[in-house]
Amino acid sequence: MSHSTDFGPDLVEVFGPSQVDGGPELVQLLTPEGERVEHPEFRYEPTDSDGKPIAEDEAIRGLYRDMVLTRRIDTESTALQRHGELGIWAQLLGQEAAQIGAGRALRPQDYVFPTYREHGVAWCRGVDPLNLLSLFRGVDHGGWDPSAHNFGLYTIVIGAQALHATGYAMGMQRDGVVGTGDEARDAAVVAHFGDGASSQGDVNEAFIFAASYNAPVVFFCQNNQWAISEPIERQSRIPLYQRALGFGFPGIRVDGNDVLATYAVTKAALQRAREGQGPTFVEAYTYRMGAHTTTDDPTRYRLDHDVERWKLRDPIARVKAYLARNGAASESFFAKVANEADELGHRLREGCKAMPDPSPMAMFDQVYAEEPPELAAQREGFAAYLETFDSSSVVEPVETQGAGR
Amino acid sequence: MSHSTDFGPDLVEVFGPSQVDGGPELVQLLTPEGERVEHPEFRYEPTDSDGKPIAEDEAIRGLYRDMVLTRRIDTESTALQRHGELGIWAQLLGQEAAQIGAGRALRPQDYVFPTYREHGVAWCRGVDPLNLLSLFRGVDHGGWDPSAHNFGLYTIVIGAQALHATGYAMGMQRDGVVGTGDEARDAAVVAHFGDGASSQGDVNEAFIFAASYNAPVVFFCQNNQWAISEPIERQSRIPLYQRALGFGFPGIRVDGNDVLATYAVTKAALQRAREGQGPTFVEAYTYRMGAHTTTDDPTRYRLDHDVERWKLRDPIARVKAYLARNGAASESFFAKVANEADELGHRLREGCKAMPDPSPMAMFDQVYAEEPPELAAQREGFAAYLETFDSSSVVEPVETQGAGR
Amino acid sequence: MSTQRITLAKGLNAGLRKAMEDDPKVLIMGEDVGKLGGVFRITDGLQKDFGEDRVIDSPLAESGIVGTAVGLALRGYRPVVEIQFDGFVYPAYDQIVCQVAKMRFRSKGRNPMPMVIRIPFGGGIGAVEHHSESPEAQFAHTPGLKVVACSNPVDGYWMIQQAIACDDPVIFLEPKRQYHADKADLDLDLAPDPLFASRVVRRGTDVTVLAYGPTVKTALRAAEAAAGEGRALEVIDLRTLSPLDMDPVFESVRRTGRAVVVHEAHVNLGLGSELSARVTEECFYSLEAPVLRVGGFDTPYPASRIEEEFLPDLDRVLDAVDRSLSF
Amino acid sequence: MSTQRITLAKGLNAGLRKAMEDDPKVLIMGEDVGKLGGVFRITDGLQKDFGEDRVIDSPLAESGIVGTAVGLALRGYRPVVEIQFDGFVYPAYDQIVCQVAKMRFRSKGRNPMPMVIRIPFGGGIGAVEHHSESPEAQFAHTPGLKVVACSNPVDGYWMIQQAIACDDPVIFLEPKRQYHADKADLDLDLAPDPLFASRVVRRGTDVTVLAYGPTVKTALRAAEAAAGEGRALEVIDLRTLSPLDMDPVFESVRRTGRAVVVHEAHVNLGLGSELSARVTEECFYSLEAPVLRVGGFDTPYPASRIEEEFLPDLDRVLDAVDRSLSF
Ligand SMILES: Cc1ncc(C[n+]2csc(CCOP(=O)(O)OP(=O)(O)O)c2C)c(N)n1
Ligand SMILES: Cc1ncc(C[n+]2csc(CCOP(=O)(O)OP(=O)(O)O)c2C)c(N)n1
Ligand SMILES: [Mg+2]
Ligand SMILES: [Mg+2]
Repeated sequence: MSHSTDFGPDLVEVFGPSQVDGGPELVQLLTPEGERVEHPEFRYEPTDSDGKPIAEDEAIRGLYRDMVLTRRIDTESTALQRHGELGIWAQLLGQEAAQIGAGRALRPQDYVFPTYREHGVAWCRGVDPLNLLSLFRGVDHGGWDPSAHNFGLYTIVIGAQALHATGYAMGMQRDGVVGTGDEARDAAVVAHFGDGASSQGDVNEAFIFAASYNAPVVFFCQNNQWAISEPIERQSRIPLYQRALGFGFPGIRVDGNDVLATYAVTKAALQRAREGQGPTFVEAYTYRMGAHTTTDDPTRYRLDHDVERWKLRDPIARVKAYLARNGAASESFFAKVANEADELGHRLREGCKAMPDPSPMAMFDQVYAEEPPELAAQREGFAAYLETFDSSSVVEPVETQGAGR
Repeated sequence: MSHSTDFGPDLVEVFGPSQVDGGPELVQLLTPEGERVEHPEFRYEPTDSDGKPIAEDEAIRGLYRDMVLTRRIDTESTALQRHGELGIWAQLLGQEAAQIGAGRALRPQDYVFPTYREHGVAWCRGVDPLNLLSLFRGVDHGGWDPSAHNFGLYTIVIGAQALHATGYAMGMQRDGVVGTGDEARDAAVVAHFGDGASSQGDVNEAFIFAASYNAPVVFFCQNNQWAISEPIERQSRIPLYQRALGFGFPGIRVDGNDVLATYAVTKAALQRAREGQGPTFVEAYTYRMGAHTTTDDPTRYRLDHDVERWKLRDPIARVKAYLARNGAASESFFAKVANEADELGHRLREGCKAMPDPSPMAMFDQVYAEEPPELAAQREGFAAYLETFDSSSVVEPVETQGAGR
Repeated sequence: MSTQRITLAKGLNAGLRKAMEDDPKVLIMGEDVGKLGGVFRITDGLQKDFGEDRVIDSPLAESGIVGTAVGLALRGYRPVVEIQFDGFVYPAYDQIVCQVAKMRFRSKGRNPMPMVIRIPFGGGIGAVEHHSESPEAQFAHTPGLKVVACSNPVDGYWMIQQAIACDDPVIFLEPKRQYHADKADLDLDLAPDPLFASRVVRRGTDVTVLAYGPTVKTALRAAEAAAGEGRALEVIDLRTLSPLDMDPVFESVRRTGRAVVVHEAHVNLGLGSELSARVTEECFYSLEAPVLRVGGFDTPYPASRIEEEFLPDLDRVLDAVDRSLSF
Repeated sequence: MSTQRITLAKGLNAGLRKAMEDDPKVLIMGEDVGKLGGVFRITDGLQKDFGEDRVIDSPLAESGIVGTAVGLALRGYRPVVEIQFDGFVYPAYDQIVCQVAKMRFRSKGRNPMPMVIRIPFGGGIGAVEHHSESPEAQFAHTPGLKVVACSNPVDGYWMIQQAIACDDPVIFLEPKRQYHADKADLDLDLAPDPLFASRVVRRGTDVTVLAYGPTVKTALRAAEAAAGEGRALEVIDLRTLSPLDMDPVFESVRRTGRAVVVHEAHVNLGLGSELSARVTEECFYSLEAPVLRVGGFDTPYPASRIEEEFLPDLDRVLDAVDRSLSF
């Protein structure tokens, strides 16, 4: 045999301990200690959602507030699940910066395809958190109007939405809202998914379609290191952002616990897409601090020690440290935000408990635009059947005192 | 906005005219003119199937013979289809070197998962070409015994076999026949597929599983530039071999019309797999000289001019030129091979025409290991039903005079 | 004169063209639908006339095609997806069953999913494996989808337009064996039947034969042959498989007292089982015999040299008619 | 004493363990089946005891799992695949329907496909979308696959072992709502029923109720309630959905003259349609009423707050029994 078996690097070991802190390629603008750092390619240059520059500290205070409120949505919902008010809840603890950074980089005309965990992005898009709760409570499959917020419904089948996002972006191309040079018009799409999802055929096909048509879509992957109990190493043996290279578009790994960096990188990727330069893969390197969902028990498969280490990289703490250390926010600002969070918590608790159950008859609604006679007959038959019981308590929406079904 | 939108190369244009001859990364050991060239990493070092070195010219004569006979299988089958003896035929014209190079690099213990076009590999594995014809004639779904040849059945659903190959390779790992250092024992798998197939979720998932488990599988992609009417640019905007980089294993582009280079590269990749170093992606850069199948009309979608240019890169002509120019084969050798090809052609024609139709009752066979009573009843019912006709002409296998059904 | 003699392939092609002219939001997507015009040439010439943005050659990935079509539909387009052969729809199954079918429901009507998924289906063309399947039952079982099958050139022309105009996702089955077979007169002045309606295509009094797609022709030929023996079969072209349009069926069976269903799909859990169940529920006291089913056997589709034995043919239909009459 | 009181989850876990002990070729594959023991803990402890080579945590890709399982089966292994929830089997649909189901047939028996695909199925656990589906009809329609559903802990223990020992691919449906519900006595000295056999679980004379998986319990509770009103329902646990074991069903319906089928899957083209068709074909003159079907409505599975209204319950079964008796 010739020497030629060693024609490639042995990549099995590439994904090793060096990756624990994200590796050298990690884009970071704010350290875990709350210190601003420079990056040769990305700068934090905040704008409002129409692209007008805003003052840095004001913007960072806004991001802080977003993250605190998002975390409150999360902890409150977790508590509501514990109290039997929600059937399940998918926690985002630890991923606030990734989501707020990505969410605040959007323009109104952009469109977002979330997974089931993008509560922070939903927040940025103006979706009432109660609309998220209704899904996890089992009241509906998603309560908001996607086109009112340019924020699609949560998608539970892993990876399916990556293709929807790509198709939607192809639609934008056909609508002539890509690469026109008109900032108020040019639009792009963000597809959210997780590290586990990167293994699904659909996600990889989305890369292919997006590359083939040069579609204006940002693939925003929150690598929170876990797909339920499976570590990222099961899905990829090299840093995940490099997946994009195989499909011919750029991939970037950003510190997903750094809201400034995530904002900057996502914004650049979106801008690139809007300008007609095609797709980008953004790997937001972060950590799922909580369980997969409220029904999961992560102590079965991961070490406390890991979680503890990631606590030191908390996305909110570092922004607070920055704001405090630089006198960019006063105590009263922090108190006000804390207060707001309490109010939000209260609203969620009350709103959730007061949420009426749907009418059983709702299951017959919107199956079709044009209801077939056979389904109409089932609807009528069931209504008549319900009539044979005490109809007042079943057919009409009722307020319940808990989700203890 | 910062400068950061240009954080990646604009890759849209990467796959451009520079790729027409395979680009600089193409591994080549024999030029279209039949001249041997050196490559820094790969050398042509022929061995027999047990790994024992054999004389170069003898080996190259063998490859020449393989390619000529494979081409004859192809042209003869195309003719048989034209005469109504086959329902359809998938032509390999132009891909002989890719297939023979890959096929001859195998050891007996290796296993191959083909598409529907790997007639040359089948040849190397000792599959009787008549067994291929029975499939395209509609007599069965594949007539050979996969385990007798370590050559799986043709797979028609694009890409499905890439996963089978990966799973089979995982089985080899579990059987302890990978990386033992025993050359006679260590084994690997080859998964064949086309450029179009590279877009299927299954193929990309196969990359993921193979990388994740470091499975001993060589992904051998014949990039013949076309997926029916769609050019490679629709599937990838960068050279296809680079796909592997995104999954963390090596990719190599080899001149698929150069049998020596294909042999050398495949062998190295197989060796790497057998030694436990995991998967490799080999892109055999070639061209589908014929139609997609005999029912296709390529004049609808491609230029004669392209085909003409590729004729100059004919895989057989260059080996013949090499052998002749260097006195490595005599006129009588070429005549003998031509003669063998004629004999093979004759055998195929006669064998195909003499092929009996299956009994209609065969459709009830081997649906299950344990036939359920309801299927047994259908079988019996149908047999009885056939009895009501002139049973002699229907139930028993009959020889037919053409495929004109 | 508005009458032309056309094949099914031509009818579909003309219908697609008309739909694209009528509505700029209509897109065609699929493998080889562009320059090649599809392997069956159903989209012939459309890319040339409507451009690559509206007739989209896709990468070779069915889930990708349907999944991006979902996105396009969310953006307000009306994608018409071509699946190259019945046997290749399965990689897209998840997108069809979990996304296309449920999008409207899940979104409380806010995200309609007007999409047509065209599938050349059925056997009899001497093809290799996976090119002759009949997957309709799997889609008909899925709420949120509508499933129709055309059987002739005129229906092909109208039904494809109606399907595209429909705001619900429609699985549109085309009997590939008929594409280039019989011609029929398309008279543009004749108003078409509604899309979701079955149609009595031959009147009769003895046995009701239910068919769709490729087996309508088989049923009609059987009726012809039976007539020679003095038996009057009524043949119904179901046309819509989900929802089923049962009223004409019930009406017929109440008259004949007997029904035979003919499809190429496997008998077990094929459309015939649902038709049998419903006819029995509704016409219990009218039935002189159980509904009998003639279909593909419960084996994988066999090699093409024996496919005609697998497929229901005139003789097997007549055999079932006999069994029904002598029950 | 060889008797233990176990849940369905425990029965399956013990059965899997036994199968792995008995045959070193048995492998378990799926998402989270290793350290976590599966989201329902059915594979709890198995990776610890049999190692990572035999209990394989897979990348998050169902087609990949089943597709590599095909390869492992070709190499002589007996993979037992866990699909995490019913609604996530569809990405693997192509591999199951086109490869797993057809491999033996295509290869003339040379490539057997001994594989078990375990699917927790059905609703009633208050879950979000896609976690409560009943996809059995789609698999039962596919020749080459066998489909079974267990309904109780003892069957769970035996049936999973029998399915693994079976040389045909088996879709193995587990009523997830029962996993941790009722316990039952597993007596290892009692020989199990064969895998492909239905079983009369309650004797009765008035109406035959056919159920499987989660609805067996519903049917038994309905029978209990009906008994209070003086009606004797016979309940059959079908256990095997493909092939169906019809003889006990025919025998029963010939006695009762009436049948009601109960499943969670959508009524349209659900198992009930096939059962209705066959019972009517076979017991035509014994039937006093058409076979009635109680199932999930022909709507997508609704939000969990109203899922109990979607699912057949005791009242709807009794309602159908009433309608059958008063037909
Ligand atoms: C097709 C499919 N398979 C399996 C599941 C079950 N499941 C839900 S979440 C999850 C893990 C997802 O991991 P990742 O993509 O990393 O996202 P994360 O949950 O970490 O945000 C799995 C396996 C699913 N929802 N869809
Ligand atoms: C899943 C699937 N979709 C579509 C087809 C129809 N089809 C057969 S071959 C082919 C093109 C394949 O192209 P490529 O992978 O490049 O292989 P080649 O034919 O060029 O060898 C297509 C689309 C198929 N067989 N399977
Ligand atoms: Mg994750
Ligand atoms: Mg090709």
